[in-house]
Amino acid sequence: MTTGTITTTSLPALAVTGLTVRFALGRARGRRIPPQVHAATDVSFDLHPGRVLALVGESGCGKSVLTGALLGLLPANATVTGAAGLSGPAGSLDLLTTGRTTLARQVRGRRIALVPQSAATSLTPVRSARAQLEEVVRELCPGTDARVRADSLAERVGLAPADLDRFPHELSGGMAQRVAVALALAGEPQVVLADEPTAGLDRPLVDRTLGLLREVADAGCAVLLITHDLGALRRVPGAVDDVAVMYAGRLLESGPAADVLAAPGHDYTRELLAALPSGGLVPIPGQPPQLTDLPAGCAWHRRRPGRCDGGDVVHRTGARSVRCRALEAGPC
Amino acid sequence: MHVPLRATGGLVATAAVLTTLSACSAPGTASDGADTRRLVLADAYEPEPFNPVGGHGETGSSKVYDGLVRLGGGTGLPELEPALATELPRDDGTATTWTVPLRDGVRFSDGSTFDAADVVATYSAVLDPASASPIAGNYAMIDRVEAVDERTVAFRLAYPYAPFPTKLLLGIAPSEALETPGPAEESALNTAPIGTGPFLLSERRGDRTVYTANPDHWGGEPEVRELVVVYVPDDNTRAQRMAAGEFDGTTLPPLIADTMADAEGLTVVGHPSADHRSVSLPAGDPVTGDPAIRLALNSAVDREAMVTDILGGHGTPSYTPVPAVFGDSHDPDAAFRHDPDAARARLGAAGWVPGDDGIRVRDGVRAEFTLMYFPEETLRRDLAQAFASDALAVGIEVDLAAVARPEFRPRIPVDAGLLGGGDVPYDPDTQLYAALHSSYTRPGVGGPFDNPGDLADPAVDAALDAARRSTDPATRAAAYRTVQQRFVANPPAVQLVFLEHVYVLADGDWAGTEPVLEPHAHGVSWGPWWNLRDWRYTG
Amino acid sequence: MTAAPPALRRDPAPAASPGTRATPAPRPSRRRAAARMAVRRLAFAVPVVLGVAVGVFALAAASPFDPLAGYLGDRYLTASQDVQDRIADELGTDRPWYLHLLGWLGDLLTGDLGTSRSFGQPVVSVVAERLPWTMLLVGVALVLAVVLALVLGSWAAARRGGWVDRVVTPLCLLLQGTPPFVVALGAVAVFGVGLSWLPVAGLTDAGAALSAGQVATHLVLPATVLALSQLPWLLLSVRQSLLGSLAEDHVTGARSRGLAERTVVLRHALPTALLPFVTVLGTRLAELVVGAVLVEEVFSWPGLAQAVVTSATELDFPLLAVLTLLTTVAVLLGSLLADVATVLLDPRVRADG
Amino acid sequence: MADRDLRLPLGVGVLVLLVAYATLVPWVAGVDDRVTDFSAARLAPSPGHPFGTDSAGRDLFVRTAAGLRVSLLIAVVCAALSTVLGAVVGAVSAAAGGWVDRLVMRLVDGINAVPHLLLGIVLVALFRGSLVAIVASIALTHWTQVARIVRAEVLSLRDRPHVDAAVLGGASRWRVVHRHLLPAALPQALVAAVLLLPHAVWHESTLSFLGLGLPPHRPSLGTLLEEARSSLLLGGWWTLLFPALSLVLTTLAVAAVGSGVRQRISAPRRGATLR
Repeated sequence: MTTGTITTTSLPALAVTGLTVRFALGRARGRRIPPQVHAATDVSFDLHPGRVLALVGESGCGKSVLTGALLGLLPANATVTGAAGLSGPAGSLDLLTTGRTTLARQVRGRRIALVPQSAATSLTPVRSARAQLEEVVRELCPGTDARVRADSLAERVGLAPADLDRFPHELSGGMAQRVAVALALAGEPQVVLADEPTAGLDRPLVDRTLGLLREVADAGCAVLLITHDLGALRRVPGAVDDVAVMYAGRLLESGPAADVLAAPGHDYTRELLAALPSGGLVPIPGQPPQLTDLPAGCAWHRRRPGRCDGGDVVHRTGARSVRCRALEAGPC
Repeated sequence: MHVPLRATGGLVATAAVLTTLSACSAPGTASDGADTRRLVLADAYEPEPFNPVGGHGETGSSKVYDGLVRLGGGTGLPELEPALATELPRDDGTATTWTVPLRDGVRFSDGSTFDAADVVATYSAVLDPASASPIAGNYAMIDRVEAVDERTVAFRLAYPYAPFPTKLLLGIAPSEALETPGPAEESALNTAPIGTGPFLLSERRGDRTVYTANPDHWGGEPEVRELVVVYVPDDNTRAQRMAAGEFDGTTLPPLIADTMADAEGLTVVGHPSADHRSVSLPAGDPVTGDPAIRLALNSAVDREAMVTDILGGHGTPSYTPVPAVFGDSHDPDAAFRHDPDAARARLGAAGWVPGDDGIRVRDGVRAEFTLMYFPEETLRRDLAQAFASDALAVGIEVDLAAVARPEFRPRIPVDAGLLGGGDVPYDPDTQLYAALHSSYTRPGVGGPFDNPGDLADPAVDAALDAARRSTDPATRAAAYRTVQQRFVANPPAVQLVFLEHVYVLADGDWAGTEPVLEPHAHGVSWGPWWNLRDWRYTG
Repeated sequence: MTAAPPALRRDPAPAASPGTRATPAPRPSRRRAAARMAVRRLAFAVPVVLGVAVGVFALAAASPFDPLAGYLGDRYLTASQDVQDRIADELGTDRPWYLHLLGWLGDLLTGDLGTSRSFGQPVVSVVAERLPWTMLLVGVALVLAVVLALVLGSWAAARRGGWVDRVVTPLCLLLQGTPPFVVALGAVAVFGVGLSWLPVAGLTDAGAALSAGQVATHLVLPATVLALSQLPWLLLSVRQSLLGSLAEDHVTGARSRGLAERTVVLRHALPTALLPFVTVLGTRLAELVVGAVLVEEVFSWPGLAQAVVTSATELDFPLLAVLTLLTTVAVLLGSLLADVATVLLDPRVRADG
Repeated sequence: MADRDLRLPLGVGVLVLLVAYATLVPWVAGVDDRVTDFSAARLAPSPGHPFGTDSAGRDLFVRTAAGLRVSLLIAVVCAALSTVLGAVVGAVSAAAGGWVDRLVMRLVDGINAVPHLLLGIVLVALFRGSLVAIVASIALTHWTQVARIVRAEVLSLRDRPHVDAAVLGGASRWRVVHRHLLPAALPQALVAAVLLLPHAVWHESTLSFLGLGLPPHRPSLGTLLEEARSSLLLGGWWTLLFPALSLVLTTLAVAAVGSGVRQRISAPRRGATLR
């Protein structure tokens, strides 16, 4: 059941502005600062209740780092700057500056939930799915009957209660994915971050997972879908509301899905779509950038010189925004 | 499925309980709550089997048997008192026939009456080869034992034997138990003794033996109602538990006992003994058999240092097997002086020339021999090490060898041994005869520990036999003095020390203990508790 | 493990897809598989135990040990030659050793284990009297070691570099270098002689009745020392495997679900870390027995392990042979239990793995 | 935690110190430990006697060194014997393969089933008092680990190209084992030997402590600690402290060296065989 018309001007559940993540490799010896991995640079986007934002890009472009940064799960050698304002009935706070304990006690699972990348390995192998689901229910919503709630969650994600009694290694890829979603929904979060939920699934399962996330969004959650499967977005219209394209740690383009997919504003998006089977399988020349030595300006400019002005300025027109401007006519 | 984490929580609780439980209850004292008429003693040795024919209580120390006579207290050579006999045995003037009148109205613990038949049965069983009794040799002088009547026994000896009364300390077992001849160690008496003694054996399990007072003992029921003897072999453990107040008394090596001298509530008691330690010098070995080496060793050894440093003063130097307590029989001049230089001079004169490593050599033979000792006895180990060190100082190398008891026997004629002596010290004859008489060098006569130095000196033999047969104390004393002078002239062994047996006693509500000359035996059957039957409760 | 009642399987809702894998093996089969493994391991154990028995008897035959000396003990020094010969043929000690072994094995089956000279009673009663005390000591020590390993190991891993980690880990390295009897001596020196807080010997205070309180106070030092002698290997193994599993995906997954850190460590990281711990526990059992021998000797705890030392020093062959076999069986059983526990604990492992 | 590669230099340093102490001190002091002076028994550590004196008045600084020397000597001999025995058995069973290999492995499992010390106690109890028995009791129970390591090494090397080449060149199986496989397995065997040392030191000192090893008057870490048991009661804590300290330091140093060497040996190897 979708809730009325979605206006982009309603207050965003999560507003991420200027999110930058650096990983220090090795230890600083003497004066020489250690090499750094520019995992994400100046990433900004908003998640609105009821809408699904798809974050797309080649693998290794720093997408998964975002979920870790937002939930404070990055390893010790990471430094995160920028702001991520979470607002809602339970009060607003900045994810990047709150302490670890508040993140653990009030945010994770309760207000922001994660559907991890490889669902099977994110479950403890020696405990059944039911035990882990009921545990989350008992922890997040004390007082409810864990067994009943677990079964209803299972129903909601399309699992038979008996399937919950299996061990993680006895679950199929699809089933594990659905258990992960059930776990995410257990605490009725405001925001759901899904990190490559469709990786490794066959086509009907991918479509069904996207449908599931759609239902979650329609139930009022703000959903971030991280994927490299552009084809699926095209194949299942309406699965996502907005799209953001990421390359070498930077957002190159974002805007309503239909517009971006139909008329990509940035040359890279155009080439991405062209590389799809539906777009004629045109390979993108050059090599994906190494995140350790990125140029200051627009990394795409170095890989495809002459296709954009190399500037690092975000041009915003209406709901769409593009970084740097194409040399020929039309937005870069 | 929850992994046993909840179980680990439970385990943590039990571990915590255990530790708190222990922290609050300090070690209990021996007599908390138990009947105060009760004594708990710790012994270093397990009690030997209880069959008198097997040697139990040969010197009158048994708690469950009575001998015809028993020892009187006092510091010197103890007098004998009548026990099951009504008066001391009388001889027929030639010391060959001894008649002993017996006490009437005495009953064994199984209710049977005590009479002459029991005495005859006991001594006959000792002499009977079928019993294979290890103490048979000590009673070889008895030819026949007869019951003159219900209340009198006559001992017919093969030859006159003046000190015969000391042979009547042996505990008397009921004739009914000795009817079937057979090896002494297989008799039922070993584990279920039937005696007339002041105590009854009530429990014998694992590490503890419990005696209870015999209500109808002919000498009256002892005031000590219950005696518990716990077997704690390790000296250190015994000392720690004694210090912690777990026992009423125990026997300890002298140095460890001295550490408790100033502890409040504990007193250290020393009893004189004829128990001596010596190093046997096999005659067959070219080094230990050589008279010069033997005499040199006797002057090289510093006996006074051993007494003060190793025994902590609890003992006296021993030059011959005869302790000073034997009075006239002891010859004070038969002694050695600690004089390493004299020893070196004597060795040099005898042709033992020091080699480049300081060890003397003669005709290609190095002055070196092996000294065996029992590894588990720290006292013998320290004496052996001190002996080896003193010998080295004069150029004789002594290689120490820790040899367990089973392997000890075959090596006695070959290697020197750190031996103990003075098993029956109540007459010079039992102290010297088996140790020095040449008849004990022949195979099959006595055991390996008799005359280990293979002394074959006609003069010694003659003196020993004369002393044994004479009834005149002066003649006997003179003969024994001659034996000591011959011993000092060509010593078959290096006598080291006479031990003072040391005991630690917890102050209690008891009186009645008195010193006594103790034999080589060890353990709490002796010590202050040897006359437990006479103790009076003053609590 | 709560096996869910076999719910009626609804016709799959459109969204649910039939499981693509074969239906999972029903849970009890793992128990049957573990049982099968246990039987195979026991079958393997019989030849090993027999081999040890043959080894011990062959060694005895090849050694200067004279069973007669064992039988006669001190009297061996004084008994005359004919007495020895009589007893020799009576005991049959002059038969070849393998006949002796067969005879002994025959007696073993009928429960007659021969008489122990050093304890002056049949071997059976020595075992019956002393085995419970060894079981108590080893049991409490094992529990103490496991609990300490789990608690301290997890604490040191969860708070890596924290004060627990900085104290416990070097202490474990030091303890690994210290043989059990040195740890025991140290304990006696400090607690027994020095502070005399705790009794250092025996089962109860002498003369005192056998009460739980007495035994407990006397059990504290030996059990703690025995636990400490095995703790380092166990603790470091828990710490190591826990550190490893803390970095794994399923732990980050658990954290992302908003579970409290304690729950994440204890219910998600520790269970997977337990599996290698159980196998290490299995391998340490032989050392635990060795530790028991030394601890019982120093604290004169009247257990079977101390009987090993007594029977060795006094050359009491019947008892020594039985104790050797008993220990071998105990160790084999221990490692079997550890493997079975691993199979039961870890659903992923196939039984014959 | 100390950085991993710090353990090797630290271990070697401590070990060199200990070996120097064990060999030089008795030689320099020139004191004959058969000389006793019971009047100087159990003196507390003092400038004259840095480690105090033992129950027979001998200086513990020298006596501990002599004890350490004996224990180390026995340990090295046992480790060497075990390694040789283990290497030979391991190599033979790997090379022979088939039922020989299975038989040997069953034997190895059998020996490992019985706690090593217990086997040692039985052996030493039967062959009472002979040094050979003590060495045998340690060597005969510790070769199994070496055998297992060498066997694994030989098995992994057996199908390597240079071995096939040798076989093709007409070399007999045993020559291959002798000239190619064993030398290749040597480093691993050496590491196993070094790691055996702590066990051997423990084993000897435990046997002596139980009164089954070296005779009490002979210096060794075990006999010194056994003696400490009685001196402890008379307040002689130093008779326990210094021998125990040298035993623990030796064990830790050798273990550190062993694991350090293994880490060095296996590291490049792993890089080299980038299959």
